[in-house]
Amino acid sequence: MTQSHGPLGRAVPRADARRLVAGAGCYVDDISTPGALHVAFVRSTYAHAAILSIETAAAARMPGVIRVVCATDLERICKPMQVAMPALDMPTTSAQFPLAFDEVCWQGAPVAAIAAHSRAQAEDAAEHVLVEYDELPAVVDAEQAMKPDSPQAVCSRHSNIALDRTFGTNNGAASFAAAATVVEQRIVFDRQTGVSLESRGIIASFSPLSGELTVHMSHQSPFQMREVFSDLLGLPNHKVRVLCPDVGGAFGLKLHAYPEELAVAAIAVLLGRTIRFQADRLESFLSDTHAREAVGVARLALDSAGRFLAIDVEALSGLGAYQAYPRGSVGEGLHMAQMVGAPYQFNHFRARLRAVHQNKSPTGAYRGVGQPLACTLTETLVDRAARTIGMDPAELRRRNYLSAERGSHTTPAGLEMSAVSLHACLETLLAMMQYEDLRREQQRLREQQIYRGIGMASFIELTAVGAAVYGANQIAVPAQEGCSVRLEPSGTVLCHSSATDQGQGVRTGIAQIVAQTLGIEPTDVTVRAGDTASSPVGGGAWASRGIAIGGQAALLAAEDLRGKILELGARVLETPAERIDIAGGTLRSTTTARTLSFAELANLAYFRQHQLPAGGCPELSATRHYVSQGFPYLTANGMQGCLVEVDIETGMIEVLRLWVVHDCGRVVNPLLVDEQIRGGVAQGIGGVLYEHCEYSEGGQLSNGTLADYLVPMAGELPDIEVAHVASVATETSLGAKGVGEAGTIGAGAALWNAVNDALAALGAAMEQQPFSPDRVLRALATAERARKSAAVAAATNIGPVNV
Amino acid sequence: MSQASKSSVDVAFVVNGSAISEQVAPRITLVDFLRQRLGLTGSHVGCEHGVCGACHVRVDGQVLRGCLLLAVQADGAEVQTIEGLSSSGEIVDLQEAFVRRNALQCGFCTPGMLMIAADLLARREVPSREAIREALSGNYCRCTGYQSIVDAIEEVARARHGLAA
Amino acid sequence: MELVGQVDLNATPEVIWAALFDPSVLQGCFPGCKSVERKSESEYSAVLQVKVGPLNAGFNGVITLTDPEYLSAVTLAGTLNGAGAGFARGTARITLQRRDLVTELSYSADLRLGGKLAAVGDRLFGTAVKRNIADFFASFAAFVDADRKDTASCLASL
Amino acid sequence: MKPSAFEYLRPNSLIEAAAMLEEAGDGAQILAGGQSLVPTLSLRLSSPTLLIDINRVADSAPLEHCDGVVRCGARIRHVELERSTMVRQHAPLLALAMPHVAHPAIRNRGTPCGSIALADPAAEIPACALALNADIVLQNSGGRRTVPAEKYFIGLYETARLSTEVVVELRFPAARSSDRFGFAELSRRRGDFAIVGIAAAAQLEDNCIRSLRLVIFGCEPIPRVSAAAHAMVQGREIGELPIEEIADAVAAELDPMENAQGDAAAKRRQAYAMAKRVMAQLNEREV
Repeated sequence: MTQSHGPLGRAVPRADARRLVAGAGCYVDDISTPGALHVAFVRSTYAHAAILSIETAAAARMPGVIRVVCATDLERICKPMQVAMPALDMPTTSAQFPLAFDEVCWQGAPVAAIAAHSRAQAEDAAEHVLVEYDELPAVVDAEQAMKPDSPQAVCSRHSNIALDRTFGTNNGAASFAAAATVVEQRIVFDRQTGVSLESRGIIASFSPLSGELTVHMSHQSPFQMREVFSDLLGLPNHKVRVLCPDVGGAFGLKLHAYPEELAVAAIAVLLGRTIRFQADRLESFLSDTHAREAVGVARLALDSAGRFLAIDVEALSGLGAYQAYPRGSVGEGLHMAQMVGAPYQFNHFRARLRAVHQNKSPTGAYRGVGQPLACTLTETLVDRAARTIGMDPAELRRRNYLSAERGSHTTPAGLEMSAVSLHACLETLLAMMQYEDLRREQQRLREQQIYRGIGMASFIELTAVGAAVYGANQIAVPAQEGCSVRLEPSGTVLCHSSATDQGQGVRTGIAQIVAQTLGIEPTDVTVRAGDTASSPVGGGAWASRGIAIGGQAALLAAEDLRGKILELGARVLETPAERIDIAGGTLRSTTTARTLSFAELANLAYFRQHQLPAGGCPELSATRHYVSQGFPYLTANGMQGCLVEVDIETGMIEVLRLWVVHDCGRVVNPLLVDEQIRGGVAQGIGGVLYEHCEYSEGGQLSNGTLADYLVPMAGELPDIEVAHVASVATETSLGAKGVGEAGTIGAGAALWNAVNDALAALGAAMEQQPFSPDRVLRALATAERARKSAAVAAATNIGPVNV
Repeated sequence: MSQASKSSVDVAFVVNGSAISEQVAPRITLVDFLRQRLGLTGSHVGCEHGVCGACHVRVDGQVLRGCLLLAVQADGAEVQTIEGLSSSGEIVDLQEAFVRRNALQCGFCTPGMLMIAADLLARREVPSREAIREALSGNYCRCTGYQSIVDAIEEVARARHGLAA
Repeated sequence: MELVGQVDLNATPEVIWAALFDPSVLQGCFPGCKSVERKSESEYSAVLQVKVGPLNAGFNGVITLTDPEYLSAVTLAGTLNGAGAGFARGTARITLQRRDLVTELSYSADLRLGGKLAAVGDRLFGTAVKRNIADFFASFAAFVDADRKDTASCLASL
Repeated sequence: MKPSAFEYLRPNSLIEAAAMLEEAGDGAQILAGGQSLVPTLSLRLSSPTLLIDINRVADSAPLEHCDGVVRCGARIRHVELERSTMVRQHAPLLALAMPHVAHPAIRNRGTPCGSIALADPAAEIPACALALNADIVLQNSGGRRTVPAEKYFIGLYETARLSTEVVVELRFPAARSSDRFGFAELSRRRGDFAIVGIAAAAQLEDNCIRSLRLVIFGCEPIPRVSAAAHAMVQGREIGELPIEEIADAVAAELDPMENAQGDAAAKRRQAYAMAKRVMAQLNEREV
């Protein structure tokens, strides 16, 4: 990088925030399409049933209705979605059609679609489509789904088990046998979902004349969706254009292809017109991918000095009826199993993951993808070990962290680890928390029956995932990011990036990188993204890749453009390129002190080539791509702290304070990085304190509104104190790692440990989220009964002993 | 019955200072009417059951959920949306603070947040952070974790009363 | 959702058994029931308007009386579909036990809600539906308890 | 999630509204604040054929204190009670309860009369009406009748109001200077439905309790005055109340609904905690 000061590292506000605070954003539902048809879906009311008949005549006659569409109408137009991951030797999943043919496998699965002049008319008609179901046995609980006698979630499958995989090489049996202490920890995560405030939406227009399909949709990966529509609708992919306007939050759930969006695109092709669909909130709860449903059991062997010897993990991940297309749903389970113990040094590791199908909606990516589960299982296990051997949890961590000097290596679990800064993060966190004072105050309050808990959690984070994951499984997902830059006649720079922005501020970060490289202000750089017709081919947004990979591509493109500017400048200023300075958008010859502004240079290049000295037509644009090679991902790391107070009379938990110390390598924009962390922490806290998709045993989701599915609001969170430890990533010249998922990965674990630290004084512990008041009270009641029966047992022993 | 019941009703009201008069079906909510009939898409629809606050509009000076008021009920009222508050300059300091402190990320909740913030600052001298969080307790944001929004509102409240940030 | 209960009826099993198989009695006793028509010996089609606070939805469906043991037990089952609201499916095993002066009717009912009815929170409807079942058996008891009054006037008084 | 179609009427008086209600029969519903009604229309849980909008009627009583009563007419919004110094002085229990009613934007439009008409088990205003034994004035096409709160709540969403009647006014007895009030509510998040709440009004005579109406709401189908609490405090010095025993008695008396919010044991323990907090408020709360 040329200058040390300059826009890189500055808290630059986001350019597109100006539009959004004026209500001038453009989300999919804001786009006006006169004459378009609106779609409403008829959804399965059963978790598992055969469809005997669908009666659509009455609905078809209702006012405003143009077409009632069933599976058979789309059969010739649209292939089913079917996830295949050969590199994991996982059998191809069952075919999932946009509308169910003869079997529905979860409550809410789309069965028919009504296309009408208004959404209200479509919903009126949907109520008059009569579907006759024959209820089939359903399996809802993941542990039940594993059993051989369990009903099949999808009739055509012979087993619900989609994946049964083991990680780690040497078995730790010897270490467990020789260990001074062995501790075991079990955690259960109910299902959650991303609840982006803007629901999923799509507008699909198909022109029979040109054979072109144009799709506006609220999505994270436009190029992936272009491949999906082209493949499944049988259209050449140069005839498919996907545009992602402003997106109202995504968090992973807008990374997948959904049956509803596929049906809308297919109906556009069927009717040759514009069709639009905006999911309502109940539909979002029923059809957005869910996540986190898992059971984890981990065992840890320690020697007498408290050093970790071996870790053994059993992990179960609930997938739902199908897998999310095209990336599959096993990422959560894979990360959960393989990343247990990631921050720590130990010798033996074994983890077995089983991922099972069940009669619920498919699960998919949600911020952190399994890493919050691995972190929670690990950190609750470490706290339990500290309590068992009577060592302070901070000290036990200090003894067992991977050391910074270790540098990049492969862990016993098979993770490719680069240098970590866990000890630095720990010391910074303890200082921020004033840990010793907190412990003293906790003890003082405990004497007054006020139960506070202090929790901490360390985490490793796989960011900026490279090509190995999807390419190897022949899944058409671009793993690189691209950036094209062009010097404009106004002297500013126009930039097209493949990295998409759902609010993370990636476009601003890229503007800073380009501005720094070209010696101009970020306000002089315009960054556009999210349109497969103009953006370079690239992945979009997932696994915290925006700045780490998209930013690196921008850096390379800007450096190329700088070279071309200097080359033309040298010809015009008749000064060798190396003797020309660039600052403030102006070239200055250090020998002749002549100057040339970017605007003058551009006007010469574009409009007055006749005045240029010989040397060929000037080039003032550049396009570069970047993909991480030689390492599958960039490992970032960090720690979180949490202070809670538990009201043991009502079971209510108040989160008093939250701290985060994070190392995401070079910080391009501290404002955007800290806000990404705070937003992530809020989702992590919600994920343990409040959120779960409640299912009856019959597989009916029973909390499908924002009044019943609880998310943290402004009144439920304290301020979040954020600090950084910056070790620059050596893998890229930019040196930035990902940060988007850091907050979510560690917050739930820190809260879990804080609550169990408070309850430990009463012998209680939480094993399953969410920590609703009645579950806290049940844990306290169980502990009370155990204390009483122990007391009774102790009392009866005294009698005969002194005979 | 003195009035014949109607399936389509004439409504006339003022939106962001300009008078409109339309025929509308009673079932159309005010937020859908503003968005689809008048193209004022700054008010957003997040839940359609009155919980998330993204659809806040000001009706006769009161901030209401635009999804819980029928368009026909706005007859004769003075309606203001985020577009109106923005062009009138009434909330320019709040908008500046939101941008400067990154008190928004995806921006979907932001119009609703700005509406309730303007209402809070109009009613109270300098609200405490606790009072700000209380006022925002009915506005759902999934991106920011709320702190930057509280910071921005607190900063503007203090600035409007000549206090240092 | 299970619900178990029992009620003492001042009537003979014969009277009770006849009432159970009489569609007009079922219609009179189930809250919000608009019509019950016999379709076969043991099958009826029913139309209900269920009104509980915010919920006010129309249901239609099939009620069956199956595996009868004359004068001692029968299973009352129903699948009711609401236009947009979803469905309610339930079965209740009803048993009659002759005591000296009265007949004890006991029921164990299992009920499941589906679709939107289930999805928008059992905070509202879980309790409401249990109450509807309890009301049915209470009004059924009131009906058969009437001291030999003719059936029509009883129904009017419900 | 769009409502199904319905027709719309905007009567000029409450009398006219009642007449319309009676004439239209079963498919008609009154639209006041709409903060509970409109979501159920959008969710298509109910599809009335006619909405009768009473937001422009001329004969709705003002929010005022006269002849020892605090009157609250059909068009009065929650926010008006929340910000009224008259209410804080003459009906302090309502002033204590208002901040717990949903969220600011809902309170700007929702109405106390509407809350009484719906009688949601978790609603604050019905519990306060019962604690103060307010009078509920019902308008039908023929005229008005008044039902005391004690006789108004019957079952889950079932009240003394006939389907042809409109709740047009609430009349809360004004507080005497010696009265004491307490309010506490447990909900997961601010503004959420109450899991369990208690609204209490105590009448004292030279520092002894003459009567205590301690109302539990949220976990039973209807708000209910605790007989146990009244029995245990009657005639006792306000300073020497056995707060924990009273709270135990209140919890033991409870027959809570079991739902997603918790089982009976949890709700009894939570009711115990809320009762203790309210009794403590009665102790130190000087009106």
